[in-house]
Amino acid sequence: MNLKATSRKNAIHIMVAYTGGCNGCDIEIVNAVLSPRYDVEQYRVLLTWNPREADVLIVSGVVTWQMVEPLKKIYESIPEPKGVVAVGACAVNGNVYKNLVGDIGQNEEIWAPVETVIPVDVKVPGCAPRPEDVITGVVKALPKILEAP
Amino acid sequence: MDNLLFFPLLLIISSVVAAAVAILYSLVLPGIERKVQARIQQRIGPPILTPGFWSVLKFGYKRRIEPTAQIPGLYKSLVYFGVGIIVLIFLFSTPYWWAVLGWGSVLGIAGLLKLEEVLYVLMGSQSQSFLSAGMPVPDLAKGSKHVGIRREFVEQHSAERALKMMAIGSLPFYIALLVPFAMAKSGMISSVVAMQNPAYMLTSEWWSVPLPSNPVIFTLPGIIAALVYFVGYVMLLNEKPFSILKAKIDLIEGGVLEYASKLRAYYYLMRNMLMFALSSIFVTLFIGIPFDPFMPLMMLLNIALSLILPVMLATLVAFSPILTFRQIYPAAIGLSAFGILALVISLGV
Amino acid sequence: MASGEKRVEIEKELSFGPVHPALIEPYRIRLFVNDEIVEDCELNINMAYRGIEKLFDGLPVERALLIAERVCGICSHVHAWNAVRVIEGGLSIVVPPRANYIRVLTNEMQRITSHLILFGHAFEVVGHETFAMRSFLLRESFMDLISYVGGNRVMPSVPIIGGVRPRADLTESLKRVILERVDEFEEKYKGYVTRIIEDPLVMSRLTGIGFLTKEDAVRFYATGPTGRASGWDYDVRTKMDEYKPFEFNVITDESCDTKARIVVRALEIFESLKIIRQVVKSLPEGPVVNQSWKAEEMDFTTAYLEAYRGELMHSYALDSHGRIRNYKIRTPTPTNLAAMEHACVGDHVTEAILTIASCDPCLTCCTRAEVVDSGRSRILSDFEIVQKYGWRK
Amino acid sequence: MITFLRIMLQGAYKNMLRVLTRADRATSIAMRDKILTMSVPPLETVLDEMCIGCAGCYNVCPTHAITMVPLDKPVEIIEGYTKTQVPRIDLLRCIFCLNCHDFCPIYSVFGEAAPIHARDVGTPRMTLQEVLKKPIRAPPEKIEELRKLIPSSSFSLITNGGKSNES
Ligand code: SF4
Ligand code: SF4
Ligand code: SF4
Ligand code: SF4
Ligand code: SF4
Ligand code: SF4
Ligand code: SF4
Ligand code: SF4
Repeated sequence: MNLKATSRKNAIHIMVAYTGGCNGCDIEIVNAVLSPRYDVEQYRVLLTWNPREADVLIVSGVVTWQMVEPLKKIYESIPEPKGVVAVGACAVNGNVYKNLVGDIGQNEEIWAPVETVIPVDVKVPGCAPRPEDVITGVVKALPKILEAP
Repeated sequence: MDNLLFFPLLLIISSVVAAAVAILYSLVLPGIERKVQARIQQRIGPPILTPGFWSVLKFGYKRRIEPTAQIPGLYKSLVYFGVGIIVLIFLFSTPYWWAVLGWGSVLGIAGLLKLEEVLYVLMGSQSQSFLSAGMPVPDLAKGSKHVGIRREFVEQHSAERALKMMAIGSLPFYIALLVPFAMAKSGMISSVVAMQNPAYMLTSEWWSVPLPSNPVIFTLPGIIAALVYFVGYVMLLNEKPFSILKAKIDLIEGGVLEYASKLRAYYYLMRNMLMFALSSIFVTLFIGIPFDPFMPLMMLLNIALSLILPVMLATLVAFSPILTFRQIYPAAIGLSAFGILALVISLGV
Repeated sequence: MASGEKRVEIEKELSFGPVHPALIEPYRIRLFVNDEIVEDCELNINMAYRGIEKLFDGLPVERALLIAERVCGICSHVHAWNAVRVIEGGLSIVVPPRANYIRVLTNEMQRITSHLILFGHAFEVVGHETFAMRSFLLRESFMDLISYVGGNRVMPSVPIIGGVRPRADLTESLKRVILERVDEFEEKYKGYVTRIIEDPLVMSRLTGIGFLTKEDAVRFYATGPTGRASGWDYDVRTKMDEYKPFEFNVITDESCDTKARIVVRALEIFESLKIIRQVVKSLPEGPVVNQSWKAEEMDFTTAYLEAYRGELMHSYALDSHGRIRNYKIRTPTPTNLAAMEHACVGDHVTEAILTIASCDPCLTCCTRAEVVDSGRSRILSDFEIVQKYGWRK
Repeated sequence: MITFLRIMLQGAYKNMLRVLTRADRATSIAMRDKILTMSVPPLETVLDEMCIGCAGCYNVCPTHAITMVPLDKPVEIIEGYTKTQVPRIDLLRCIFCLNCHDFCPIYSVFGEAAPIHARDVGTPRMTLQEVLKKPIRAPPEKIEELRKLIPSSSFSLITNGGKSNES
């Protein structure tokens, strides 16, 4: 492996964007980062809150109407190469908010899945996914970043 | 050094060696810092090279992206200035530069550091990340009592805080910096080292390790000043508890928010170098072991001792919250008082 | 909110969010500051609007209860529980006592995890990473227990109409595990809390900021620990039949500041541990679910419950097919919002954010009224609402 | 100040140990190994031994996340009834609504731990044969309603069992 890929593999900055899920996924992601039991840093993954620094964007939630623009903007601000991980059933397919509606027929308040707003590379199913699933998801996003020019 | 012909050549060689060693070493330091914190937090933590070396390298390989700033050109150049300033600060503390134009003096170091602090103010006022005021959300609620108020970017707020820190926060550091010079009754680094380590000034064998006979740190004013120096070190590095100018929870990262790819690599380089440079200067001034590229063993000793401050810093960061100005003002005043006390004692000695 | 009478000149506005390290979910804080002092604060919470109450309309009641759990991933159990309590109250469905005990058990376990999230979050905001991490580490033992009981860490879906899922029944070995873990946790947790309270640096950050007097707490209806930290002795649990068999204290604090809000929660965890022990030790035998009920027409019924952040209300009616009509949820945070906005006035910017965090804002649940139109906001006319959402039956 | 010093001294020893010897490290090494070898076990979904292959879950899933996979070797559960297929859940389409769980006969009728659940509901405490011998407690209208949902082959199994037990 060349130096470029090695350096990318050895330092992955993740950024988290919550786009209006129920909090469950958010907390599990935070758990993966902050709980010493999971500790993402040991996998060379570092948390950042600045899109300019990020490599992998983790998106959770259904992308509510008002979060569409911020989400696009965040995605644009991340310098190439970048990857997106959609975490949770909400981000993957809209969860119950999209697929289990009564009289309304269609829920127009949400834009789920995340794919409809920004390109998604890895999908992590689960409601909520376990922290180890989240970490595995980030690792799965790597090949795309490593191979990028 | 009596040969004037060789002097510029040796100066250049020594500078290149010193800068190269410093850059490489400073890329390892953040990893050690993070590892210590991680161990304290009962976790494994990143591999030592990840936060420093690999991160910087990776940012170097990222695609260029234009920062959002008032004057992008200026904003981008600030980080180069930063790296330059810190390399100079460091070089001035190495022996070959002591003789040049009087730069290797307290004035040279303090002046350049002040310049470095100004950079943060400039960065803050330039950067305009969308993360605060520019976020594309409809957030102006009807019925709001406040209409038409200037919306400020967090970076601008950071610049204001940086100004305040410049005015008072870093004061203790400069006072502590003065103490060894006061004890040597001279403004030059060479005399400070000569006072502590006369053997070093006399030897000319490259392999010898002349140990200091009476280091400043073992005197009463010395130890007080060393403690104040440490706290000032934390303040200058903008680390917790004095990271108010880039407090993550309100300002995210402050003025450096918009640096991306290569520029961010330089920013990290600048910060890491500062961490090492100030630490190495501490060893030179307070223990009397200079970073001498032509005496490898001496240099290694300096490097090893330079770990003290970063490790102390890591422990402090792990155990302290961010202080606000409510606590910083009294802390800075109290520390300055200690510094002045040390200064008075040292002048009396 | 407070500065309504005295007009202050405001120099500038700082706004944070909806993606920001201090927020665990999308909302926006607008702080109006002079120099560094907050003169007024506005919280805009509509970024998480999912239209959740509308989703319920027309769903069969069993289905709907699974959405109710998704209102929130922090207090999923209270929502699931309160949703079934509405129909159980309205149609007088008898719940076996063993089921009630298990519901209380899950509730208290999740209360502990929720309070520990607050510590984690608050200490992140204070800037103390180590304490935040320790809090998340302590939390893990209860996340494990919840997943042993419910099969999932976040959404255990324990309650169903008439009882709890058979899966959530406590076996003897599980009971033993719970008791062991509780003892183990209590010891570690005690050390953790003492360490925090003794830390002078952290305490200097927490004390003396974010005052919310008792009058204000009552005026804004700041429920839950936020109100109790201002000396308002109000806890729905004391009035609930489900909690009758258990002995516990309501923790209040008179000091009304940010520290009080943290301390009240810290002490509440000990009360929760007490309840958990009582549940496990005196768990009655018998079935865990009563399935002899039938969904039929039901008038509006309301149920109240003490969620981890305060009083929670669920209310709905059923039509003749057993479908849900006009679901309404009032979660604790909306009533706490005004209190938060009030409490952070007069503090330094960094401290104002801490004050907001100490009220445990958690807003995904409460965003229902939506601000439409980007740029300039306005309130929808009835006609527009009908156009957008259709008529309510 | 005194407390401050005490904390510092107490903590210094403990943390020195932590830094130097990794004392009381909390990171789960088992999990680390699983993640590093990319072998995190997937969510538990279908318990193949318990399922009777009635396809109730398949019919009820709102997002069509379930497919019925034919078994290599059909299993005869009780006399006259052979299980030929088991469901598989595509987790990327699943919305964790638990419809499948609530409609699965093994759960809803007998009140035992269910064989299918988008999350883990735990292992059943009885074997399938035992379960099938237990009396059915579902009201007749419900059974009628559910008759529409599942294939007639498996339905016959349940009504037969129910009638014989209820009388
Ligand atoms: S996937 Fe589930 S846990 Fe995650 S945000 Fe959506 S509803 Fe919440
Ligand atoms: S207040 Fe709302 S968002 Fe917060 S935990 Fe409760 S239901 Fe969830
Ligand atoms: S008016 Fe009531 S029912 Fe309608 S959206 Fe608002 S909170 Fe929900
Ligand atoms: S329902 Fe109440 S809290 Fe919500 S927007 Fe309307 S007035 Fe505000
Ligand atoms: S409903 Fe249950 S028994 Fe029937 S196929 Fe699905 S899992 Fe198997
Ligand atoms: S939980 Fe998943 S598989 Fe089961 S019915 Fe719902 S969507 Fe289908
Ligand atoms: S009656 Fe049919 S649908 Fe209902 S639980 Fe039994 S097998 Fe499933
Ligand atoms: S009501 Fe009917 S379909 Fe629903 S769980 Fe009970 S037996 Fe199954």
